[in-house]
Amino acid sequence: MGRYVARRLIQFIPVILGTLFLLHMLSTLTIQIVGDPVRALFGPNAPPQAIIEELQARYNLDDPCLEQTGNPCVGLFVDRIGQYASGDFGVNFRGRSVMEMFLERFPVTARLTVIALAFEIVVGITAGVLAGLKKDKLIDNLVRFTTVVLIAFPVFVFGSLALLLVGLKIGLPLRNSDWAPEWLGQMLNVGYDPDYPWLSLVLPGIVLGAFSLAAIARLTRTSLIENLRSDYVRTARAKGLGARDIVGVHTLRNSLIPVITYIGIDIGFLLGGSLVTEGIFNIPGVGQLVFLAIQANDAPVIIGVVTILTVVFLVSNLVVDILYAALDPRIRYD
Amino acid sequence: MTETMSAKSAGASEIADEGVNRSLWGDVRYELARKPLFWVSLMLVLVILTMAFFPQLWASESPNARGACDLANARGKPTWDHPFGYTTAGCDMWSSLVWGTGKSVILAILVTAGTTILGVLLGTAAGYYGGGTDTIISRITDIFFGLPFILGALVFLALFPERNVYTLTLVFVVFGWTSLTRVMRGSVIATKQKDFIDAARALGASDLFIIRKHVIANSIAPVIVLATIALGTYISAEATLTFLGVGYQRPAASWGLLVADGQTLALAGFWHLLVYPCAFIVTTVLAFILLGDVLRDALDPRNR
Amino acid sequence: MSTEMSEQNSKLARADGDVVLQVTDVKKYFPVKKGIVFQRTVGQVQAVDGVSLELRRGETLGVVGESGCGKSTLGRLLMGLERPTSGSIKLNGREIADLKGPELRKMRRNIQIVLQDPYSSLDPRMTVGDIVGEPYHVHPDALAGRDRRTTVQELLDVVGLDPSHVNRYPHQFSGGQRQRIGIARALALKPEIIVCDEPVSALDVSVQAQVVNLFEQLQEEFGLSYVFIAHDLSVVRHISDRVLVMYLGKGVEYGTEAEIYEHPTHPYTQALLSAVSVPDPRLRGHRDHIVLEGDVPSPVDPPSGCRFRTRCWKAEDICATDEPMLVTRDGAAHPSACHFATERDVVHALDRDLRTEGAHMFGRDGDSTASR
Amino acid sequence: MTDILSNGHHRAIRTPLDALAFDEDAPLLEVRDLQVEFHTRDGLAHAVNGVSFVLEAGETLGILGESGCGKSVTAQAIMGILDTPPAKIAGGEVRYRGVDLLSLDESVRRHVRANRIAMIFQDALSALNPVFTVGWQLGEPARKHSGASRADARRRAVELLDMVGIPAAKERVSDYPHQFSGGMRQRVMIAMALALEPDVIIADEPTTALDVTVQAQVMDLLAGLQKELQLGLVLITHDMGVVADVADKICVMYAGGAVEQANVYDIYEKPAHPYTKALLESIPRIDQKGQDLTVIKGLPPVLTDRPPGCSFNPRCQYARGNCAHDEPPLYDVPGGRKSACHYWEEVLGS
Repeated sequence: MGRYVARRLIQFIPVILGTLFLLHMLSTLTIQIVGDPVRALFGPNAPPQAIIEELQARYNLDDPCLEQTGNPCVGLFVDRIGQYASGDFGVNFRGRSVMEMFLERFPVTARLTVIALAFEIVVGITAGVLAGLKKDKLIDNLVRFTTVVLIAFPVFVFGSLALLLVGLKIGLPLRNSDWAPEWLGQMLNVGYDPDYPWLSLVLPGIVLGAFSLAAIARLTRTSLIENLRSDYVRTARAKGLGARDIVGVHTLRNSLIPVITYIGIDIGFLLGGSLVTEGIFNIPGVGQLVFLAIQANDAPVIIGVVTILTVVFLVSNLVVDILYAALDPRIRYD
Repeated sequence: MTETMSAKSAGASEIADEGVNRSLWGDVRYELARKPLFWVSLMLVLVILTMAFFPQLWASESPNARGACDLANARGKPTWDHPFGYTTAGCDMWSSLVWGTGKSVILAILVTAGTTILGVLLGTAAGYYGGGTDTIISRITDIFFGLPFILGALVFLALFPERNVYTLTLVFVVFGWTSLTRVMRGSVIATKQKDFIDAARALGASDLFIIRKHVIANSIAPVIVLATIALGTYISAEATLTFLGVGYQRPAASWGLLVADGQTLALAGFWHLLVYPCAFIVTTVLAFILLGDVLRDALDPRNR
Repeated sequence: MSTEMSEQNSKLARADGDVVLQVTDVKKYFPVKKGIVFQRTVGQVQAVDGVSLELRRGETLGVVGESGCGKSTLGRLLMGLERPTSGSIKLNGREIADLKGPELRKMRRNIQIVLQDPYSSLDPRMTVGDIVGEPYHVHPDALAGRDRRTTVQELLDVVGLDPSHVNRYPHQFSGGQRQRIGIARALALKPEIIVCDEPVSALDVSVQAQVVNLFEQLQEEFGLSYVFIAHDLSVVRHISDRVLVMYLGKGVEYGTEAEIYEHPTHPYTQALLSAVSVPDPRLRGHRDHIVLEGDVPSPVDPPSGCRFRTRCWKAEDICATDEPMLVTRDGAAHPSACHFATERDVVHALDRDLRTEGAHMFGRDGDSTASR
Repeated sequence: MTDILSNGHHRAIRTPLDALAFDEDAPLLEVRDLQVEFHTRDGLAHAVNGVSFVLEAGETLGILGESGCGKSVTAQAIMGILDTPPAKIAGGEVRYRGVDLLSLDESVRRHVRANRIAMIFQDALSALNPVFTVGWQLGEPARKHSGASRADARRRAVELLDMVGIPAAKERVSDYPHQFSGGMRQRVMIAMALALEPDVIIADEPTTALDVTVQAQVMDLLAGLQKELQLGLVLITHDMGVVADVADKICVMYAGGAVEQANVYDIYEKPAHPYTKALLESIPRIDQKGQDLTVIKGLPPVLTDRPPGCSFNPRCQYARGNCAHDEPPLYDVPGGRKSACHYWEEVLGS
């Protein structure tokens, strides 16, 4: 196991450097093609050249290689990696550190993601197991139908409808009523309430996790059905084990292996989805920061935050990979 | 039925399967034809495609036509004459949605075509040749995979001052080719291990001949399934990015923009501004996902 | 006994044919790569390590051994599917190991292959006609286009399939019939040699004989030479004129079918043959019974000297230091790679005048379990 | 070894088995007219069509047949591990010491498995769970059926590995299945079957996936244990050599039915069914050269579409007119044998 972790850690370095370089190269290329974002910020009423140059210097946009379309600007990338390593992910157009803004808002996003993950894992796996055990029965058809429909709902569609139908039509009367408990109303809140840092994120969390819930349920179902057909389940039955041991011990762990892999990919999806969810529910998280930056055309913030989120994604994928090895001995003794 | 063939000198009794002479694709067609879900999703997809390419068949008047919209009707609620109501710009909601179909669907088709071509080429090269070719392609795939789709697309679209179907397609293809490449690579590796590839090599067939005649035909099935489903998810992704403000720009009538418009106003009671565009998006995505699902079931050899 | 002798004589007569395939000291090493970011070679799987053999016209050469002994790699080398690390493979006197492009393709018309798995050796998306006709697509000069269809139908008839089934797909046929399709494809270019890699091991017992007989019949009809690679020693004996026994990438014993089966001298051959059961319960407990200990060592790090010494009951110090060559030693009639090669009959009952009542004894009294 | 097996504390725990009236004088295992059907897309398949046999302690019964003849389904039906649906046991009895297992409730029946009747599968790599250690899987029956503690179960696992000749059992007990070689894995399978000291072992092609020399090792081990523990062994295989080496009596199956049953010496000496006879003549022997292989023409029938009458008749050289419509019963043949052929006398005499 130790050797596997070490190997995985060493493999991680080129991937993260490669991904950051890709991000750098594509953004450089875009700037080279469409012109730098400082000018775009001001639009037609351009300020004096001196101010532009000062701003360009502040955002690292004064490098001459940015004028040469196709130049990968390796020097600039090396500088950037050095800055990233010291926690410097640039400043916004008003001069605030992106890292600072990120850290300020990250706890909210982290809570939202945890709620979404917990929801999708618990409900998704349960639904998948039920459907897999009762293949082609009513519950299976129900799960299959619901999940296909859920997958068809983009997060913003689901979020907008949830906000309208649940947050407003059900949640609001509950919060205004005398009889409903406070927590119930908060759970169905239309926005974030700092007094209820977890409860008020439940509805957005469910919205965020809905797509992946469907994917996890389907994956669990398929892999459970496949494992139930496997030879070692037949062996377990020949050993005289009961249904609980056969499903709970012998098949579940094997069936969860692909689900774990999916969760790794899913974290990237959740981070992207949090932009939409936080925008819709007006939650002061990292996603909203990007949401607002898009509207303000604040490119350095977008690039900075996406860079940090990418690092977060890659690191959580690493953790998932190690977890995967813990579940599957064939991987760790490779 | 497969085991009941006759052979002259082997002398097996001739058993009645004459006329049953289906190829594997023939089997797939037969499987599909028996499934009502296939017909439902296929019909939906056909309706959507005609809306995308011939919107005038479904709504005679384009909302872009002169005088088609009247601000006086803005946010007008559904009536008998206009059961879908009016948009915030005062256009008929139904024709806006129908004429907006093309924006989403054509983009999704272009992106799917682009990613499929790239995925098949790169995946085949990596899977068939292996070794250094595979290492390079796989590592590049890993690196692109390290950038989540929405986040990656967002950065570049935010930098583009002008976003149209071409720039969107480009960005989508750049961030979307990896999954199809991975699937194709895996599928090609599985096919390559089949003995008939060795048999063809033993005949002296060239790599290109083998790839053309054997490898692609036998590896493409999972790619077709995934591409069908991906088509749906690209529609969803376009709408999401447009909703976030980095997709299509006004005054284009795209579904994502209509939802963005409707989202705040729905809270104020104009529910039709939100629900109808949402219904169009969800139905379209659902149609492609269902079709992909049915195809997967039919193509999966384990189900035979 | 006398029939045996005459059998042998007829074989020897056949074995005088000219050599069509000559393999000399051929080796195939596969690199073992390890590495976290960059892969480097840390060792080599010595899949085939210095094998020599000869195949004469109209003769069948059996290659036997257990999984991992390198017999399939040897087959792939003969087919040009793998390039040898070193050594020479001569087809009709021409070196094929370094042929390229059009010359290599031309060579392949002379040597064809029949593969083990009747399910994966035929492209499921092609009709039988396309599969059997594929050789003519690859070698357009072999046959004019207009003759192809009739030729394909003739080939199907030759292997015992209904020629009217050209438009059917492989999944509509049974395992044995699919194997016949594979044989028809191999025959299409009128090769001199067919390499058969476990051609009947995936087939059911009652179908196996059909295919084995077909091979024999085709050999007679077209004067084919076979390299017959298999793990089923009984089938190999039935079909082969000459046999090579392989262990861990090396040929350990080489001789005529009678020499190998009736007079084996290498301990591994003896163990292998004694492990094969004979479908005759009266022989129970009356045959020499050698049980080897342990497993086959890894081909990445094979034992020094004689590769079989770690499981051999005869091993002495010299076996660890000196590698026994595959040569004919004093007192033996054929090559054997053992320092202590001595004959031992392991396929027949020990007491020739086997009494029927003795057969009812339970267990295996004749055991001489190998020990180190 | 016997020492290990006789520490009877595992059986001290009360199980639903104690309530069953096992008759120690009844045959160890008796199968009577077993019928198994499968519902498939192409129709109803009679996978097992009236198989009967008796097995006594210390006896080895070989069930011989080609793939698809129903021999594995028979084994799984006896064990009660068929997937139902699609399979359905349509009739017959499976009696263990006089008790009809088919009439038992699943909750009781599951205790019969492993405790009394255990099974060994062909492909040990896929029959063992890849994500648990071998020791954990070996100890599982003891933990679940006898309430052994984890430590006891592990100790038991080491004993079992020792018993089947796995070197360094103490260390290897915490290895995973993929770390064992093919032969060693099959030994683990055998150890697992023996975990609860059953009386009957059903081995389904236990050596088919192995190399010849390893095959010999495993068969030796199995035969040795069978003799030593006086087990009833049902050996299912297509290999006529293996059966000839170890079986006491043989049941030949074709297309779901038992076509011939006899003592091992009689059946090889003088088969009384054309199928058995043809099989024996169609395989090459290692101790002979130059015999012509008899070809059995054609293919075994598809189980959903069996020919009327005798299912072997389209391939049979003895077939007459009535074979195509009269299904032959299992005729009694002198010497306590049985043959499902109308013309068994002719076959026997030829």
